[in-house]
Amino acid sequence: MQFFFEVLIGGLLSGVMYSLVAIGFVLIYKASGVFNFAQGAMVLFAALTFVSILAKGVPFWLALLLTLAVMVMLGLAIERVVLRKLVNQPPISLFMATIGLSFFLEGFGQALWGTEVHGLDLGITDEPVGWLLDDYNLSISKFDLFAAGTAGVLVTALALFFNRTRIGRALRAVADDHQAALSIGIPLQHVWAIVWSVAGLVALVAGLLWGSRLGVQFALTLVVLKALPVLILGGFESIPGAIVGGLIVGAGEKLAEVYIGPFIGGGIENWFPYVLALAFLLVRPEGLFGERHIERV
Amino acid sequence: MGQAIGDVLLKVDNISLSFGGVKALTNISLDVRAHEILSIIGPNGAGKSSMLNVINGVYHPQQGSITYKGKTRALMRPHEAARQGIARTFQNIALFKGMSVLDNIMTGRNLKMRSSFLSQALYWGSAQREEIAHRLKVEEIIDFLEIQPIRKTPVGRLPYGLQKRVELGRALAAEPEMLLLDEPMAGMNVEEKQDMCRFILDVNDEFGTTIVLIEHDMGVVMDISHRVVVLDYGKKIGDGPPDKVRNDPAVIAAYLGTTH
Amino acid sequence: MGIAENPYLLSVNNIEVIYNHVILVLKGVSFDVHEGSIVALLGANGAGKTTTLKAISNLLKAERGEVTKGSIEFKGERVDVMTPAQLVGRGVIQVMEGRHCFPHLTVEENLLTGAYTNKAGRAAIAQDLDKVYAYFPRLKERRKSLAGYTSGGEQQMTAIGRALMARPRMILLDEPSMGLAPQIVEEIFGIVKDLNQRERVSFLLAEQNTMVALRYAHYGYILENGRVVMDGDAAALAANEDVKEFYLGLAGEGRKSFKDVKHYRRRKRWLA
Amino acid sequence: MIYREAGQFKTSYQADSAIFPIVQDRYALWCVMLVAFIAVPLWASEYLIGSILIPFLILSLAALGLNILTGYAGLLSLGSAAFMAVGAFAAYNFMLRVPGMPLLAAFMLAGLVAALVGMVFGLPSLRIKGFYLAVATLAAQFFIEWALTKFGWFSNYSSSGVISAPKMQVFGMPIETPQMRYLLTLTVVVVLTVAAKNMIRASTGRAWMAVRDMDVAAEVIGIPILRTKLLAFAVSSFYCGVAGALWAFVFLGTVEPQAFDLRRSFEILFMIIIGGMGTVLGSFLGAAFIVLLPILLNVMAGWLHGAVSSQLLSNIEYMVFGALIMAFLIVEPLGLAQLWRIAKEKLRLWPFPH
Amino acid sequence: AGEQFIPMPSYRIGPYAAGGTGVYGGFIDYLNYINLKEGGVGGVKLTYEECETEYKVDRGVECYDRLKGKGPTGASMFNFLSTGITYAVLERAAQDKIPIVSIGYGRTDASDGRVFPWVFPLLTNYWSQSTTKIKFIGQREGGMDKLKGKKIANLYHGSAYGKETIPVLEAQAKKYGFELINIEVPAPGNEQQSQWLQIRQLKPDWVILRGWGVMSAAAIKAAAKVGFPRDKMVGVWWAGAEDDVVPAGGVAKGYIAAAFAPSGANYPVVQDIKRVVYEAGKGNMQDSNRVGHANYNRGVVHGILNVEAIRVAQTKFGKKPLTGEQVRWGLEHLKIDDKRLKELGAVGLVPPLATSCLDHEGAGMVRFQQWDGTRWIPITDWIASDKALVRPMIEASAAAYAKEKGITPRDCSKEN
Ligand SMILES: Nc1ncnc2c1ncn2[C@@H]1O[C@H](COP(=O)(O)OP(=O)(O)OP(=O)(O)O)[C@@H](O)[C@H]1O
Ligand SMILES: Nc1ncnc2c1ncn2[C@@H]1O[C@H](COP(=O)(O)OP(=O)(O)OP(=O)(O)O)[C@@H](O)[C@H]1O
Ligand SMILES: CC(C)C[C@H](N)C(=O)O
Ligand SMILES: [Mg+2]
Ligand SMILES: [Mg+2]
Repeated sequence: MQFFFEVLIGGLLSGVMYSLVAIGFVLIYKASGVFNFAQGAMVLFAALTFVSILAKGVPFWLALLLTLAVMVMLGLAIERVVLRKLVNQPPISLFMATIGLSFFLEGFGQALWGTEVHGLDLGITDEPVGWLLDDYNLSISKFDLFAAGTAGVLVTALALFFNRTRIGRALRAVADDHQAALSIGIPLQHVWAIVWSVAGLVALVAGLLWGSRLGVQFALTLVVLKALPVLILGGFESIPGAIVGGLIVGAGEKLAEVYIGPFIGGGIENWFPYVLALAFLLVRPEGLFGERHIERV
Repeated sequence: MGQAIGDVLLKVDNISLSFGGVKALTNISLDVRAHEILSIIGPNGAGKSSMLNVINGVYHPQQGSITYKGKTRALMRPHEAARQGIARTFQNIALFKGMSVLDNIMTGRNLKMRSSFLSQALYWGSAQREEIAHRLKVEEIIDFLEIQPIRKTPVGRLPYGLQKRVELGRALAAEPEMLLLDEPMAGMNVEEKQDMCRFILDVNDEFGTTIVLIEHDMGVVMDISHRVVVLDYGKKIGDGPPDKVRNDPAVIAAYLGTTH
Repeated sequence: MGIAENPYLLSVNNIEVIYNHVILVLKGVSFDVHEGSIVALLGANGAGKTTTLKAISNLLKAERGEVTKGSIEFKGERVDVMTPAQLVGRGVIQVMEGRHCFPHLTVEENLLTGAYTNKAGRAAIAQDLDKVYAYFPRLKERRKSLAGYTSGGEQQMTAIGRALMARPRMILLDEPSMGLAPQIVEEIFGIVKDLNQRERVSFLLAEQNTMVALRYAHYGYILENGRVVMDGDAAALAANEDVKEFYLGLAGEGRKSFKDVKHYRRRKRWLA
Repeated sequence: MIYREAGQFKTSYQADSAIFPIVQDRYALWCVMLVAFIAVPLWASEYLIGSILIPFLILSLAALGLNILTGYAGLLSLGSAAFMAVGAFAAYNFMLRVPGMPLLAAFMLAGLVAALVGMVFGLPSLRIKGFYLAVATLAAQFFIEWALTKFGWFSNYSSSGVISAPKMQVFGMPIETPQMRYLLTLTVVVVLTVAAKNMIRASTGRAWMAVRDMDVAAEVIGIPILRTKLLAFAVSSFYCGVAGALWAFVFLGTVEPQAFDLRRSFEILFMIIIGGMGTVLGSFLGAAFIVLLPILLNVMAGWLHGAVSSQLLSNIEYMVFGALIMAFLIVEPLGLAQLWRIAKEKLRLWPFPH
Repeated sequence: AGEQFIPMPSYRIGPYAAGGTGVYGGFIDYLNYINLKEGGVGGVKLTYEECETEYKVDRGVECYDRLKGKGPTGASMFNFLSTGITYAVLERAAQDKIPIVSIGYGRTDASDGRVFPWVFPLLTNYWSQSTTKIKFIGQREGGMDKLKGKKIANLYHGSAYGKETIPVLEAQAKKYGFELINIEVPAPGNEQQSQWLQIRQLKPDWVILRGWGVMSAAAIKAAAKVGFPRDKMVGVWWAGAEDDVVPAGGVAKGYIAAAFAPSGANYPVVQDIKRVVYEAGKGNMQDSNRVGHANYNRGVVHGILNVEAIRVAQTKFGKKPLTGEQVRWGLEHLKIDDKRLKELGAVGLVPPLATSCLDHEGAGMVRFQQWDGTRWIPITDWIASDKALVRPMIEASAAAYAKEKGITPRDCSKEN
């Protein structure tokens, strides 16, 4: 039983790590109806920028600030150079543009900062919480708890920002119909610039946490694969959905790997979350908290 | 008039339909007779479009029954309705945007096409013959609707009015027995409305197609329908020949305002 | 009334519009809207009315359309350098053809998005909302429904109401009457007149319902095939024989029944 | 005014529904075919044939398959590489386990197996739409990759998981030289492309497009939605399957499941978006863009050899590639095929501006 | 006189760029070093051209075709640093008569030179290396007999590469009586929570890490998280570079990995490269701090073996640009003993080796090194593989291949 809880809690906590990446997707999807393929590249780019600035001897907080500034500038540049020209185009075209963007960022980041792999130490050890381990023999990582806390704060802040300000409503309007949003004076360019900057911030947070776990290296872009089922399960438009989806995916895949895996040969974590998400979708085709697809004639 | 108005072709009985708290239709009964032109009128949100959606199975009423060609059922299914000869156009144009006018109208005939997809892949024998036979039929419709010059244009580029015409063409391609038209003349000027009326009358006249029409232009409704049904807030408040309906005080109060 | 002496609010000078680099739609269109006037833009399907309005509101770019010649000025300022949002900021708003509500927002949220540029504060916005509900009681009943699930007419009302929420100085109305029940059409034009007279809002309206449009407009232009073929005071246009026949459906004495239209008709004189 | 259709009158609907109704297009196509079937094998270098044209053709075929599903039937798929894998491993096992199995028959059967698998994963498409549907196909992607690695039977218990193609022959002709391999690929691709064109212009294709553009309306017209979607999945997977078999047998000669990973699926998706969704030509143009451009950039980078550090150069290649994708989309969001169409339209009007 | 062309199908972008830039950097530096110091090999200047493969098989094949004909005599030999590409060009290379050198990876049964005359998995193949890991563990436990009853977990990458050593480990488990637990990590391996919870549950004595890319660092991190001692983890050489442990940070201290070319900048040859190449400003590494790192040294070893093969071949064919076929002879007659290693300044960096028609592996030896938190420290001398176990398996596999492909193996007694 103790092992079960360990797996369950561990799973829930790693799920939160997936959510951190998924939130970045949600933001951009909410604001433009576009699936941002470049989110992984942004995570890499942010982390790479941060460690490289740090390596130049800049103090931690200043480096964080500088990186944030870089991400905001990146968001502005993306809006200006790419998105602005693609208003009102089919989502698939915008999707493709983000693919181009991801190639560009991957090349740019590594051209700028090099290909070597960096370690990143945030000062929080990835070790079990002592008293839990001693008293209950439960191995729960401090780092995971920290990550969960960070994700919680991020989600709350974003949810407040988007639900309490008129920007939130404007975002949903933009995602529904670019042209109509333009027609009533929603400045699409500002909205997009803001959202991409915030997505850059989220990428930075995800990049720091994942980077300190995996090291800052190209493989950071691959964490996206873990975020996709989360996104689908939670619903593309919902920030809380990203969290709940993450918890379900995290717990589900770990339990499955440990308890089902041995019977079919193990290593099922790659496809299991997708099958899980698929099962959910058959019941709710728009994910847990996603918007209903309106189809009328 | 070409064909005399016949027996009841479609009968809806005591239909109720609601969405969450919104009652779109409440206890509606009405019948449609073969070869007639029946108009449904009523204020916005009265449930007119919903009625059409119930008839051809897009909406499933919570209560009531539908009798079509003598067969009674609780609800219709869209493809079944199509197979039984019910075709329609939509209030918000529902053309296939990525396809040309010709292809859109050709899809109207898909139901009648038989060749297997393998023979289509080879484009050999029956597939080719069938394609050409149906194309001939579609060209007749194109001629009838006077849209020859735009045959190959993608429908997304067409002005609104022409799109409505193409949609009518697609419905006609199925050679329906019953045609449901949802505001076919919205957004048209008088001249274009005249054209549309002519098409509707001709179809009714030559092929004896039964027509159920939703329209807000009272001039059109009163001129071309045999019978008018009035809905208000999901209830039926009037049913009869145009002249009777036009002077019905309840209808005037709810919808017409002044007599037209 | 002397509207013709008012200064120009909007002037469109000889514009040409091309879609997708190849499709030439407007072939030199010019007209003016005086401050405080209602101008009707009439014409058959595909004449270019919508294109003209979008050229003004700068929504054309989003459709890969481009004004390749001529100029558009609003209060003497060139419009082509402005974004649609800036134009809305200057009081020009367009109600797009074909409703274009935000389907996943409720009716009320749709209306509130219209107030995005309105800096007047919450109370003022609430007041405006009440005003719109007073114009369209039907919307008040349906305010909690997702716009995507409302009827065609309800969506049209939402779209118009949404534009009013921006407190515009000039409204570009594209086919406002489409899909609306007759008494609502009258009401909408009543609102137009009301706003025009009381708040001096100017209107440029593209409308197929010529009869109603000419009843309320001061001045009208008729567009055919991307060109202005006729213009004049509304009353004068309404009296024109051709307009009577082709746009009002009146032939000689009174209205001709839709049942009796001939299969072969006389072609428009100016097209011959 | 070289390119125009004036004066070309069609006297039958058959002529009008031909694949290329305009004469100049037909001539151009015949020229391309002549070059492809005769000039290339005679004169092109082995490098061009063996490592540029063959993979280009095979990926075009896969892109065509995906285009049928995504471009024509509107069903987004991120699992096309998995279906290629199914095709490759199915062909391998047919050749291995059925004595005397003819190569082309093995390819066909491999395609059919892939089609079957595709249909299974296509079932959820009735309920799940858009980007959400991508999940079903991602499940296919990861599950198939996993299964092929997991169960040794598929690779005949090869210790490295890599399968390698047997000696190939078609109608008694050995397929060994790059030229022969090229001609085999070309023939398969041309035949399947013509078949695709035929399906698309017939009722099947119209049903797909109708479902894509508005499935509620399609249903009202009487198009059976599920059957249409499943057929799209089947045909698409068939094409991908055959492409996978060609990839394993004719191009590489060996293959492992990882060759058909998610990256490959994305690559194929990029091809159809860049090339143009819902156009056959787009599949080829897109494949050319995605396959050839990086190679071209790499060759060009080679000229700078020594001047710039090779690491920087590789990264710049990537950046340029990404930037070009974005640039093309900004110029024409509907893809290269649309760009081509517009160019033709301009040419038709030329020398008059409009 | 003349130029000897060595193609460089490198990968400097993508998930594995860190390895690619290090190895090809060291490789290219060594070639330049020979050119600068000796004016080439026997007066023949070494030239190269890079081609970006992105570690993709199809791009690799394209690079092969693009580069195979360059230089006056064509490509001398190909080093792809990718098993997948090596497989894909196997038959082409035999046809084109160009040797494929795969140091430490590639097709294991190609060690049997009778069936695979054109392929050279030099130094060690995967199976040999796997046996040395068990030998190493035995050493640590104080004798192979102490392995009895021990539990060894094999944590492997969820790919064919990862699974490849399972049969060998199973054979050894039987032979030595230890319990083998196979645990798969789904690719790419950035999440290993459940695997390590299982390990915590099962409490193995040792964990063999058959990692690749990001999986290795993630494994070390996860081990720390569940408190599994890092000095009981033995990685494959692909999991034994700085780039594999640095990302794990401090917790990687104590982790052990195999190496056919250990890390360290103190080998005379590396020092010499620094002096000759870098001081002349001709270094290939963007970051010269990485000179002497594991990946870099692997590249230097590639350079040494490639150059030695050419040198040997020149003794037979003369000091002129050689064809691939001639270089192949050199590869098959490599004899690098301690004396030669000393001359090369590579004692301890490269194991002594001798290739032959029968044996294309040549050595089969690896060393083990341990991460001390900042550097890799060699902790063993060269450990030989269990040839008696591996060789028959190789021959069986090669024979099966020969049968499938209809190849008649060479008769090595007739070769000179
Ligand atoms: N799918 C649906 N979900 C929720 N409510 C719906 C749905 N369809 C229709 N309604 C509601 O039912 C009522 C009737 O709608 P319907 O579309 O039938 O009206 P209508 O008479 O066609 O009006 P109009 O003339 O404006 O088109 C409306 O209030 C509408 O909001
Ligand atoms: N996005 C577009 N791309 C290409 N052509 C277009 C586009 N939008 C409109 N057109 C073409 O421009 C012409 C004018 O269209 P417009 O919509 O301006 O006409 P309209 O007068 O508003 O007609 P309606 O009364 O039907 O609304 C039409 O022929 C139409 O086909
Ligand atoms: C706007 C909607 C009420 C239109 C409806 N979908 C129809 O039947 O045409
Ligand atoms: Mg309606
Ligand atoms: Mg219009």
